[in-house]
Amino acid sequence: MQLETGNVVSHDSEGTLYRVLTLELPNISSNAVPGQFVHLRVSALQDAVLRRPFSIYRVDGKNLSILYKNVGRGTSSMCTLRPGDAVNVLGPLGNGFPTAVSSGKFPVLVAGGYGVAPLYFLATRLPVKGVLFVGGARARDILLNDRFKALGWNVCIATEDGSLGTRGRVTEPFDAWIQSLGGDAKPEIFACGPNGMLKALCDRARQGGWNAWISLDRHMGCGVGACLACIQRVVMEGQEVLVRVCKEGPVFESRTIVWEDGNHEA
Amino acid sequence: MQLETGNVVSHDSEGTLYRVLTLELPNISSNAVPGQFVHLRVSALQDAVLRRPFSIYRVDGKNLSILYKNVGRGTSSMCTLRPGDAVNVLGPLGNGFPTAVSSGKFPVLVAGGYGVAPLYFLATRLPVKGVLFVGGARARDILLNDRFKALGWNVCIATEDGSLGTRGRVTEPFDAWIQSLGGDAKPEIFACGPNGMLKALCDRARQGGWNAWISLDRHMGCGVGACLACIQRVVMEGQEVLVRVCKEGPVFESRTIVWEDGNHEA
Amino acid sequence: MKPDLRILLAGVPMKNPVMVASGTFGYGPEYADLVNLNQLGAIVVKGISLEPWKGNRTPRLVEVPGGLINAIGLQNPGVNGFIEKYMPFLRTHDVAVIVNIWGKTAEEYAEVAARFDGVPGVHALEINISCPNIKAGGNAFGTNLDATRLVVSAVRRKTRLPIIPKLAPNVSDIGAFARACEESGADAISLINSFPAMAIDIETRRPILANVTGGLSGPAIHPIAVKLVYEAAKAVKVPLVAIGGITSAREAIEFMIAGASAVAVGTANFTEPLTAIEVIRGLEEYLCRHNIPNVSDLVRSLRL
Amino acid sequence: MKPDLRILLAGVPMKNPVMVASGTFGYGPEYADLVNLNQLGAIVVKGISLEPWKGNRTPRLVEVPGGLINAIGLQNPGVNGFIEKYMPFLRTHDVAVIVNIWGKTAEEYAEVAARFDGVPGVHALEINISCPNIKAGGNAFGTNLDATRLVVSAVRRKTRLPIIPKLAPNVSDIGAFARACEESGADAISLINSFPAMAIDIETRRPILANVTGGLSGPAIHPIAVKLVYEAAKAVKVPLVAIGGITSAREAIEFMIAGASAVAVGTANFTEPLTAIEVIRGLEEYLCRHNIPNVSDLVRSLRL
Ligand SMILES: Cc1cc2nc3c(=O)[nH]c(=O)nc-3n(C[C@H](O)[C@H](O)[C@H](O)COP(=O)(O)OP(=O)(O)OC[C@H]3O[C@@H](n4cnc5c(N)ncnc54)[C@H](O)[C@@H]3O)c2cc1C
Ligand SMILES: Cc1cc2nc3c(=O)[nH]c(=O)nc-3n(C[C@H](O)[C@H](O)[C@H](O)COP(=O)(O)OP(=O)(O)OC[C@H]3O[C@@H](n4cnc5c(N)ncnc54)[C@H](O)[C@@H]3O)c2cc1C
Ligand SMILES: Cc1cc2nc3c(=O)[nH]c(=O)nc-3n(C[C@H](O)[C@H](O)[C@H](O)COP(=O)(O)O)c2cc1C
Ligand SMILES: Cc1cc2nc3c(=O)[nH]c(=O)nc-3n(C[C@H](O)[C@H](O)[C@H](O)COP(=O)(O)O)c2cc1C
Ligand code: FES
Ligand code: FES
Repeated sequence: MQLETGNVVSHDSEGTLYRVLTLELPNISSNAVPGQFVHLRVSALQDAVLRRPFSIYRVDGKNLSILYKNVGRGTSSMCTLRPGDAVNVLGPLGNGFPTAVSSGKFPVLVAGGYGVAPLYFLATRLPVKGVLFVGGARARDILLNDRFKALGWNVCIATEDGSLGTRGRVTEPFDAWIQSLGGDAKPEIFACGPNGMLKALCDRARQGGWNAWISLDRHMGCGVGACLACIQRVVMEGQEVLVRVCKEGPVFESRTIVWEDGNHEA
Repeated sequence: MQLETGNVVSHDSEGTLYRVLTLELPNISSNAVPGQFVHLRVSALQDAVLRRPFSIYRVDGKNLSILYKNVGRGTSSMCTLRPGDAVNVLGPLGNGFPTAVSSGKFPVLVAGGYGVAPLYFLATRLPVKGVLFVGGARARDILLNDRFKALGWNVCIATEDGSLGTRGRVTEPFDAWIQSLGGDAKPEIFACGPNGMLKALCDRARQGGWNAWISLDRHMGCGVGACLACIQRVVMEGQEVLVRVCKEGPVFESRTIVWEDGNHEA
Repeated sequence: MKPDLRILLAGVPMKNPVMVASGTFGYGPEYADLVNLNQLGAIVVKGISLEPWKGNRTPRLVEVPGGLINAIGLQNPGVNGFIEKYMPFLRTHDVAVIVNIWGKTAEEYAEVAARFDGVPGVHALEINISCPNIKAGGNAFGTNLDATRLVVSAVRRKTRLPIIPKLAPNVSDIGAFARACEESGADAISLINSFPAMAIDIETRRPILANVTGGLSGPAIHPIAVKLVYEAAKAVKVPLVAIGGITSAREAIEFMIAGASAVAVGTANFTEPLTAIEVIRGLEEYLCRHNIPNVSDLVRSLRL
Repeated sequence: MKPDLRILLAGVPMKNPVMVASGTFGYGPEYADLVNLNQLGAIVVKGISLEPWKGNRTPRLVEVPGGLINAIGLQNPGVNGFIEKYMPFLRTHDVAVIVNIWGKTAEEYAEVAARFDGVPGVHALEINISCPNIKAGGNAFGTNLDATRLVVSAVRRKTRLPIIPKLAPNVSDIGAFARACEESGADAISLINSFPAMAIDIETRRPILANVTGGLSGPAIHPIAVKLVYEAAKAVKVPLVAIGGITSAREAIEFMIAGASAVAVGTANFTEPLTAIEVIRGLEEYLCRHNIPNVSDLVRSLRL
């Protein structure tokens, strides 16, 4: 974990809703593993006391990219960053995905929204290629599918309005595909996306007895384990304990997670 | 008084310490008189609740200029304004200088620091030309002298380090000049600058029995007379009363002002 | 559907629940070139005392992150001066006028209130027992339950106008103060006044304000005010007027959900004189979007 | 001239008067990759109770203009868990360790204090009687003079360690609370804890925090804290540790001029983990520039 100030190398649109921000961060880049995140200080937002967390999307030599969507105050003022501007970054943070796949298992990535970002980084590092299921409300919410294909991955798209891929939730093509494999489906699942999607996947993983590594999105304070803002209930050695998503996570094996009813975080 | 959002037309350096910001503000410009000021919202300063007051330096058709120095948070983020950026302005505010000179009187302007700005606007509107005394710490604090000369005004400079004009305070050449006129000096003084300078001038005006119109710099809240932050003690009809520098001022006839010892505003 | 923004606050009909707060809008004429006063719910004028009052020395104001500290010290032209100079202007407008009053003793408060009884165009009195910037009266009353009761009931006896005590934020149990006001005959309660605060110039090691301390207002205090309004709403039935850090409809709506029947815009008038007008527009838009027919349906609608 | 930054606070020698505040710096290891702990005046660890405590549900934190509202609810591994897990790490550093403690009753506070008595590496106890986020104890103690006395004297009887009660900001007379602590045996007093506050999601009309209310911290509360430190300094002789909205040396220096012997950096650790280090550097630079040989010369140096 390091604090590093890096200049903006490039800042481009990705589809209509997302942007890719690439920063020169040699130290953080050289230590980053897929599933980790960076905590970015939005300096134009003078009255902001919190950094903003973003998954690491790509690492290319000294350069580190994130893929983000403008959803609020911080991300909206990030949009004004121009090449050459300096950004202060804390990272790499969190545990990351396992980058080995147990023998005989087949990597299956499941993504919603910005969830493609850490999974893309993972896809570049996994020793075996597999399939990506990616879902969204409409065609414009589906990102990076060409890049995954270019890496040699199969891509399966679902949109709720049917404007791209199958119509419906991403779990539908996923289920169909698992069924098509019959009883000996041995997927190793890696997922990042909205809570509803993650929960649905966890149920399936539990039933199927598969490993599913899911990355949680939780509102964060410090990002380093100091403030206890980002707590998640998990079961460890039969005991329910509280862990910090920023430190022990953001990636958890799905069967350890205790999903709470009425957890206010959507 | 109006609220108007105008685009930056130009934003240039003036000497090494000052900048001229020109905004397209047709409504405010058409009503402005010399000595009035505008109250500018520094939108990049998100945590600022107060506007910043600046004297009107020039009006040129629809365009209004201010001349300012970077001295703090607000002015420092104003420095980043670029042509085309929008700025919200409240103005014109305050009373302004009288723009007539009593017959037989001779207009004398005395300026320190940004004080040249309202006096330049005044010089462009006065029916008679006169002399400008301008003082500062060093040569780089002396502004606009060429512009005053171009208008046909005499300019007399004093710097404390002697790097331009006479060495010393601006009151020294002023006193010398008054003396050189003998007993029948009939100056009508217009001044804007640091309190010390204004106070020294007021003493002289009182002794000489001259009119001196001085523009005060006071920390302001609303700028329109509502908050009572900018109070000045003055004598009106023999009575000491409190007036608002933003509304009844910023220009006062020097003999009405009650200078307070230990007034914390420098 | 056009939502109904009208309210009846302490018996005073208003076009909408958005007022401008005492001390931040002068006596009405100051902003009249910019703001159509007839569009406001009410104007709360700067605090008035029995006799003219000079207030504190300058500097009286300092900006801090997210707010400002003021120590105006309640400068005002006195009851008579105010009525002569400003009431004729205010009466030409179709807007509720609430006069903020203060005194150095309970008797003075009562006397000021009595003078306003029957003055045409005055709709209600806001009783400032919470000014952090004067030695006698002010915050010293508003942080003491007995003094609060004393002042409010003294005023109650001397006027038939609706009375709205204005609470201090620097208390541990705002509910107790709200109850004391309600029991002493308040028709509504407003909160909060600015928060006792201080800034020091580290180069000179002197207080920045001539008065040494002052009152913090602006966005910085909004989350504190929301909590206090929420607590006060649990304690009393009379309507609340919420004040503190409103810059847009969002903060006003938060206040109403927490328990306020009306709100007042203070410091934001300095930043953007049209804030109150924008709050009214934003509130209307919000009610439309959420299909809420009447603005009062928003009041105390927090979902727990 | 290199100014002397060293202080002796409540008998604890420190390299400088700049600490990190409880709950914002974990137990030490969390920021150790970034911050050289040996450079700090002291580390105040997250609040510890007798038994492990789970704290509140999430969301526990929300950003507001100029600050954040937290309702962590004092989650912690309990005395034993803390001593086992973190003290070995902390003991490897050359930095004063102050343990922040809390309980649901005065007896629990005293019992926690007793357990720390004699634990190697623990230099002092900060007694949190001001947490706004728990039902029993916390702010309820810190806003009641009798309860404050009860807790502080109970702790005093059970430990030989220096004790530093931490005051709540939401009181009318901070001086009275400071005096109560001093009289009950406090060696120093720290102030302020976060300010009771609340934020509401206007779209869902629900409180944003699962705990409904929380505590406001960050730059927004700094001017309030300066005023409270100034008042407390007038009331007591024991040294004060000032907390609230420090983001740079400027705010820390303001606190010291107002009356604090030391300061602690809280929320700013999240924004910029090196804040405390920068405050130390800035303080040194300021002392140099003003020819102040000893940092203690700055304390209570306000010019009126
Ligand atoms: C581990 C992790 C990885 C993430 N990776 C990405 C990514 O790769 N791309 C991307 O677009 N987004 C990502 N997010 C979500 C991203 O952090 C939020 O969209 C962002 O913080 C919103 O900030 P804002 O100021 O624009 O929104 P506002 O709503 O104005 O923010 C207010 C506060 O809420 C927090 N917040 C708001 N939304 C979220 C959220 N969804 N998750 C966490 N905190 C939130 C902000 O950090 C801030 O503290 C990630 C979140 C986490 C926890
Ligand atoms: C009527 C009037 C006309 C002015 N005309 C000019 C001008 O033409 N050119 C120019 O360069 N400056 C002028 N000033 C001063 C100018 O307003 C300040 O330099 C400016 O507000 C500093 O803002 P800041 O945020 O950079 O400084 P900061 O010190 O960060 O400001 C903090 C607060 O103090 C106030 N403040 C600081 N310095 C002054 C000051 N000298 N006078 C009033 N308020 C101050 C700011 O407005 C703000 O509210 C004028 C002031 C007044 C009252
Ligand atoms: C400059 C100024 C003057 C004020 N004068 C008064 C006053 O005379 N009487 C009063 O009750 N409140 C006064 N207040 C307090 C405001 O009415 C309001 O309660 C406070 O500022 C909080 O609201 P805000 O955050 O929207 O400003 C004053 C506030 C400011 C900033
Ligand atoms: C996330 C968080 C957790 C906190 N936990 C504690 C705690 O356990 N005990 C305590 O006494 N204060 C706690 N505090 C209060 C801080 O120590 C400090 O008093 C307060 O945040 C004000 O300082 P600041 O404005 O610099 O943050 C906590 C504050 C925050 C933001
Ligand atoms: S964000 Fe602070 S502990 Fe996780
Ligand atoms: S600045 Fe508000 S009255 Fe002058």
